[in-house]
Amino acid sequence: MTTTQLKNTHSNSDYGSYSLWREASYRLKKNTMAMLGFWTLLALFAIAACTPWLAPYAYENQNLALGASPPSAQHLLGTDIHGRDLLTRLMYGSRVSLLVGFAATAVSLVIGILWGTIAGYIGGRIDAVMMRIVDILYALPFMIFIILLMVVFGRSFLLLFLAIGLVEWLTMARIVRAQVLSVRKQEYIDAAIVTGLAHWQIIYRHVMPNILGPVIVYITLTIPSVILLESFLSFLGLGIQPPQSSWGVLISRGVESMEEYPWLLIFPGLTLSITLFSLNFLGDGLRDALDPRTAKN
Amino acid sequence: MSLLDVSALNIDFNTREGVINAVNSVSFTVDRGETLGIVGESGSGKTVCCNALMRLLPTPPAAIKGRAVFDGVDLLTSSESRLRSIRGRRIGMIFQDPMTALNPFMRIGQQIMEPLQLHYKTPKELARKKTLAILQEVGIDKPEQRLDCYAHELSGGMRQRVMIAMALITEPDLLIADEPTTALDVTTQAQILALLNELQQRRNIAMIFISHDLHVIKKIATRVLVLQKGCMVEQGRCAQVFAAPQHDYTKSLLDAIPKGKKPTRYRHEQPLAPNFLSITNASISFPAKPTPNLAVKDVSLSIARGEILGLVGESGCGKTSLAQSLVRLVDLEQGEIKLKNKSLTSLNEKQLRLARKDMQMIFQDPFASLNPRMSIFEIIAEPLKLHGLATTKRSLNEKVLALMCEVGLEANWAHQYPHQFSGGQRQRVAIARAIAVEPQLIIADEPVSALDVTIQAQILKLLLDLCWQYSISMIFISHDLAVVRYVADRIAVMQKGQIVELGNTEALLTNPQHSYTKTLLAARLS
Amino acid sequence: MRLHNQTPCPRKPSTGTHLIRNLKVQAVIIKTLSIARACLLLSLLLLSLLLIVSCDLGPSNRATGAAQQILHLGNGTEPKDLDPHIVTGVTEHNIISALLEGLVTEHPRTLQPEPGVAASWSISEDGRRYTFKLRDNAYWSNGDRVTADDFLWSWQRLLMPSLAGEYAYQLYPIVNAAAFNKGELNDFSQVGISAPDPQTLIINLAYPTPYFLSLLSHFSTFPVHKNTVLAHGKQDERGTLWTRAENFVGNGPFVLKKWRLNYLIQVTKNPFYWDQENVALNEIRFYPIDNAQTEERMFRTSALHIASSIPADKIASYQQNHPEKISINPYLGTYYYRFNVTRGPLVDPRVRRALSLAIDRQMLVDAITKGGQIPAFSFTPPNTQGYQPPSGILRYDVDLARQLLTEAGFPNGKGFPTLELLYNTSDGHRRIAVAVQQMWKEALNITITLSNQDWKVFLDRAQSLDYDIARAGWIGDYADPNTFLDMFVTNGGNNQTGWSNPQYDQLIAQAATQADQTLRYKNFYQAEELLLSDSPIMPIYTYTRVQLMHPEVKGWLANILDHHPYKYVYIDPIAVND
Amino acid sequence: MLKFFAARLFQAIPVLFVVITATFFLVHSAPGGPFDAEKTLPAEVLDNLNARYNLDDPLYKQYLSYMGNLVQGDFGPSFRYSNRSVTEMILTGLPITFELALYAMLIALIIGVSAGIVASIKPNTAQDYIPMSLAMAGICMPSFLMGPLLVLIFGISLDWLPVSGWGYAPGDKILPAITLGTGYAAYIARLTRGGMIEVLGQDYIRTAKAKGLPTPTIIYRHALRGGLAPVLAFLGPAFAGLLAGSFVVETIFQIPGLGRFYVQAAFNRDYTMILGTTILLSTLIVVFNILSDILTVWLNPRLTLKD
Repeated sequence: MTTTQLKNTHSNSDYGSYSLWREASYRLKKNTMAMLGFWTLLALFAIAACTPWLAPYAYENQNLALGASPPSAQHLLGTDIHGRDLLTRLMYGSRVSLLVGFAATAVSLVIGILWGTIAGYIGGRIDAVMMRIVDILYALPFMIFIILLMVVFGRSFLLLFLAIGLVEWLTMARIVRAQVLSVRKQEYIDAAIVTGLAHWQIIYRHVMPNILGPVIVYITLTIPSVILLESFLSFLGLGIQPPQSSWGVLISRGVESMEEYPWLLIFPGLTLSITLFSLNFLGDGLRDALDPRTAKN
Repeated sequence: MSLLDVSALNIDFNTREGVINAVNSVSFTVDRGETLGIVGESGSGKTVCCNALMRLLPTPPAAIKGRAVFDGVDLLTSSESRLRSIRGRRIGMIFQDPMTALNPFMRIGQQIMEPLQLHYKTPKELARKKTLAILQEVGIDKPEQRLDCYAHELSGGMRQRVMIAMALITEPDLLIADEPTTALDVTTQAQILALLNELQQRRNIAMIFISHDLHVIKKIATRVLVLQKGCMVEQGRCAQVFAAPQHDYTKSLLDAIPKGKKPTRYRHEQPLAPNFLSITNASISFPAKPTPNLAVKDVSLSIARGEILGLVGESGCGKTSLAQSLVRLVDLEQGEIKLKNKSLTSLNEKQLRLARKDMQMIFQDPFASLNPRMSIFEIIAEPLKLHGLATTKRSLNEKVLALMCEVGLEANWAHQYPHQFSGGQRQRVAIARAIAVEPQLIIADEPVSALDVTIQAQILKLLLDLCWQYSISMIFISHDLAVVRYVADRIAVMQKGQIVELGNTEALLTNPQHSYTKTLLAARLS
Repeated sequence: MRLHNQTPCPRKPSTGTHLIRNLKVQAVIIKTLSIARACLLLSLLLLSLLLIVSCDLGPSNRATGAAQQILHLGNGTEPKDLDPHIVTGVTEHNIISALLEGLVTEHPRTLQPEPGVAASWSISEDGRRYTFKLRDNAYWSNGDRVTADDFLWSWQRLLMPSLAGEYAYQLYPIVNAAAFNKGELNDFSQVGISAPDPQTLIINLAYPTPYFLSLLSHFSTFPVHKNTVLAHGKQDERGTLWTRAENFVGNGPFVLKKWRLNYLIQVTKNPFYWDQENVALNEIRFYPIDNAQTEERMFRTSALHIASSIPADKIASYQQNHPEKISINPYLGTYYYRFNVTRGPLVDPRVRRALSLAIDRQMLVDAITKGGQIPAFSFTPPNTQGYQPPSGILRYDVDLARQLLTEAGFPNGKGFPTLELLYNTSDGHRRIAVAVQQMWKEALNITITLSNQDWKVFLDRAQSLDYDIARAGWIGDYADPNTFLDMFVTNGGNNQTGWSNPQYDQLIAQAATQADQTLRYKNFYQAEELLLSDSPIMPIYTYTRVQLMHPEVKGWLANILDHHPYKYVYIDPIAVND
Repeated sequence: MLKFFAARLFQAIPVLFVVITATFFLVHSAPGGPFDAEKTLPAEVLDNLNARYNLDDPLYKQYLSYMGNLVQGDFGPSFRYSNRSVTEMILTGLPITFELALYAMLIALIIGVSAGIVASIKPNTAQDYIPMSLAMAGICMPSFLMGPLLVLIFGISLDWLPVSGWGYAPGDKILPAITLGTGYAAYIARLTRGGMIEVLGQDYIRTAKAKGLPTPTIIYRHALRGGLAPVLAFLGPAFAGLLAGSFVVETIFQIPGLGRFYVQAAFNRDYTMILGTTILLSTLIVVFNILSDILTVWLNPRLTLKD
């Protein structure tokens, strides 16, 4: 058992490159449902990105005389009460909804993970104080808060991300904290301390990868709820303004006239559902892929 | 006709990687009043075999073939309801780890009487009476009080007694005991074995006793069956097999038992530095109400460079706390620890990180101490990168592979994850991680207690080799005197947070002074 | 066989009694049930529970209403209070007009003054002195007589500055009323009201007010029961408990029986009401419903006789399928946009007029509002008590609009800054704004952004002129052009455009003191001409009342104020055919 | 346990204090006052109104007097509903919302737990995928869509149930409770599935099987208590969430609950009412979190209450 002997056989292969992420992507690729979800989402993103070239009509074009008309050859998904093409509006809406859904969730993710990890890892008094701050923010009247935000900063798309992110990070922080608390007790964290790793290194290298599972699942639930929350904020005036549209806005408009013009609800609802299921499959797949232990079954 | 007649039992697992054969054409019989010992390394198919008899394996992925006729009923093909009327009623089962095998949410009384109520519709009062009686029988005192306890409120030995009581309460014809003593202390182990022996004889039941520990099998079994990789390699009367093993594997199993003295070693002419590590008046306490719980009381020790000190004691005696305080995972309440005459206790965060290069720790549980989301390569490379021992990618690669080779891991496993390894292999990874930074001191906290005997021997040998080769000092913590005897130069015996006896290995073992040391010795070596 | 004997089976029925066997069988059944089946059972159980409950839905409100003369009404939002001197809203009016009665009531269709508490009245030659004779059979619901002193005391209450009654200005035509209300005068006896005897009330006006009688049918001039009010607080105290169901004493055709916050207000027939034999309804139930969708569903399932609103999208389907249940009637109100004349290009009246000319009002009401609204080309609704506003100044004329915009320096919209259209959060306002935005874009090639705000923020911004263009609506308090046109006098509280025209102010002031109706209307006409050509506002449509009503409700007659004196309303059981 | 409860409540005092203070200044700094209306009030009238409700005092004085009254248990008068006190309004709205939330929670638990158990028994089969897809649909279906949909089906098409009201006609509580409960049922189903799969893999389930217990007994007696732990942790915050989030359902079904008051108060700038409901809701959040903790400990004998 000499080292030289091994060197000859194996020095060419670079084992350092076998990282968790590479492994995970490999495993993910073998998961059909997850990949289906992934490609569906990618397609949605692609459509959203190319909407200005793909859309059959201009999104603000009205034809009041046409009114709300059911799907036809000219308007594949029908038109809304202003006589605007629903397909076009869905496509433009996806730009807003996907951007808001993913970006605002990202904001909440960053804040939530930072906050939750710090609180859970340090523990003790700092944890208590940080979590009480979360409690306080939970309790504040959200609507007044939004109205004030609007009055102080005016309407802006950026503010929308911020407002949603600021609300959603609270739950994220709680979930992350609970996970960190349980990971923190594992022996491999002790092992990492003994190795001589600094705390931030431990958090980054040992804690983070092990809390990803529940966080990913929560993200897949957060994105659709953020997409719907956007419509509420737009309703309050913080979000997008007509003639722009978003899935959430289209759905809530669709509900108002679901008996008269059902297509105005069905198509946006279907779009959101497809997104949701894709996200869910991708999320579950990602969670499994990131856990080397599940690879066997 | 035997009570249980197993013939040509074959078990396959269908996995993504393909079909894995776990048990290959195993046949045996068990009669009333006899104990069949099944022995083999972990992974040899012992447990799978017994779970298959009770149809406790999920199918799929398992595919079971063969016959297992119990009193005229083929357990493998009988209807679900027929099977349920046998399980727990005519065949009792005892599992390895009573902590996890008992429902943590149910009072133990309820759990024990459950089979009675289920199979015989025994009224509650009567069931309670019977439960009390059986608790008494398995040696639990004040059974009335224990009835309403939860599993976690009992000690390990008591929990195993509860398991036994639960298996025996329906007066089964066959008892299957799957490593019932492995998770227990030596002293408790001896008690449980004696109890099982006695109960079996008194009730004249058949027993299948599974263990990897030949000592135990030797003590309890009438006949023995040796399994290797799912195949039967030897079967025969116990005395016969132990006296004259036929198969090589059986011989290797017998040889693996660490017995006797520490092997000869490369000798240093003299210890490099006599006071390499010194602990003075260390006390550790954990906050508890009403008074803090003192885990370690006023302990002083010192170790020379290159010396291996064994720290022995029952679980809960403070060994682990002491070990953790050495690497500052736990802070001392009082006292001082000096490494090479530098105080460790007064270091700040940054100095401490640097100092950690010199001392590493190997943890008891190789399953919990490796990050499940890091590959073996990453785990071993981490300390190397951290302490700047490998600066280029190439040198890192080489060093990790060299370390893996040194601890006996194949290089092409480098990109695999901890869960893909056996306990012994994992412990090798942990050792590789510990020696990666070329430490001068290793603290090994029960490094082999979770491992099979054969593996134990390999790991112990590896540790010894490394210590000798690099003049590493080691504090070796264990509850197993045989193991400690095999590695340690000196032994410290700990009881209730204090060191009760300290001396050279052979001197201490041959001539123990303290009564506690004597009990420990008696439990193991008798 | 042997197997069977060897393995005693506990489930084999023993020789025990039938009962025990049954119990055992039951136990077996329960135990052998798989979880999936148990869940199925559970959901079946839930469903059957649902069915059991639903079998006993009972007769609908409509059915019981017809049998017992109980009217179920959707009534907008929860009333703030039922104190006629404090509240201001339509929902409160609907309830208060059942509970209290003023000197004068209204004809259910023409809204002409009819005798109320006052049996008769006379007006002096110069139109400045009104003498009311109170009827001798007018009682409070506790049996007390209604006297002239009640009115004196009530009007004093309304005018007391410390009460801060928002509708106190309704009495401003009375001599010194304004001064007393503003705190410039402390002696109420100097205000032009007097009660020489319990059945006579004399009112002296500061100037002839042709619509004064219609003011007296407004709820703010209704009397309140002095002793009841004083029993729960001071004369000028707001928010005391006298308006609660258990305390309320009124003189209207109904008495307050129950008031469940945010859910129901129930009034029953008042046995002391002077005209009680002509009151057909036994009970009215007002439901505060702030969601039009919910209200329509309640109407559809016969929980309501009358729904006060209907979602715009449903109008067409009702007109097609149930024309007998939907009614659309003109309403004394105008939906319009304000221009902030102090800002940017809107300073130029040509720009404002161009904007106003460029929108197709007919298309808006046909495609968006759908409630039969009338395109508005003047601020005052056509035929307001005989007044015809000027026509022709505003019309749909894109060419002229473009020309005006070019004259103002923005040929084809070039260089026209992006303006913001402010509206308060509401689906209806949004729909109109979206359409108008696009009309301006297409006709004038200018870009307008939309901005919706929470109601209170919207009010704040409108009042502080912090907007470019803002949505607005005005419902007349009484049937007279004055309620519309006096808004736009310089610094008028509801002007909120920054617009000011001395000539306009003068014309409105002249009309106020003008006793002659023709001359008065001429003044208004001239003033409105100024208003329309200068265009600080852009009228869009004249409101209509779109209402759902089941056909068995009779006596609920259409009029421009949407007032429906309940004593004329009844339910015809024969007409219930649902 | 009482001691634990008291200690935790005591801890909540500073949280509540900050919430009240922040909300007070938040609502007072929002534009628009409680008396703004479409028809502008004459300045004198507005002054009189403000004087009556002490709104003309400097803000810090208003704050001090509010806190002073609050300590004595007085939430003040409602600014909008002039003859009602905030306490009275809360007392009329809270029991209704509480009842609604309770039913919704029961429905969510029944549906969610059974779906989760069904899915967990055979993970990654149709028996798992179907209930879990339904759960996803439940999560994705917002109540503003679920409510009208249920009403159209059960209220109007089938004519089985009333479409509005609360305790006024028989069966009128069913649809709102289902509407409010389904979203939570979906979450509970996912949590149950996860927890049960974890527990069903434990050794003590194998022990139970070895005793000869049939599957239903194993699930009910041995697995459920452990498997529901994540659900229990979720219950406290979820119940508080139900109370605070009942606005949409209350509006759709015309229920006079607290949720509607809360949102109306925000739109109306009914300062005292906003503060009153905020205080109440945050107290409820605190209390339900504590209760959920206690429940978790009570059901898991290995845990003890520590503060």
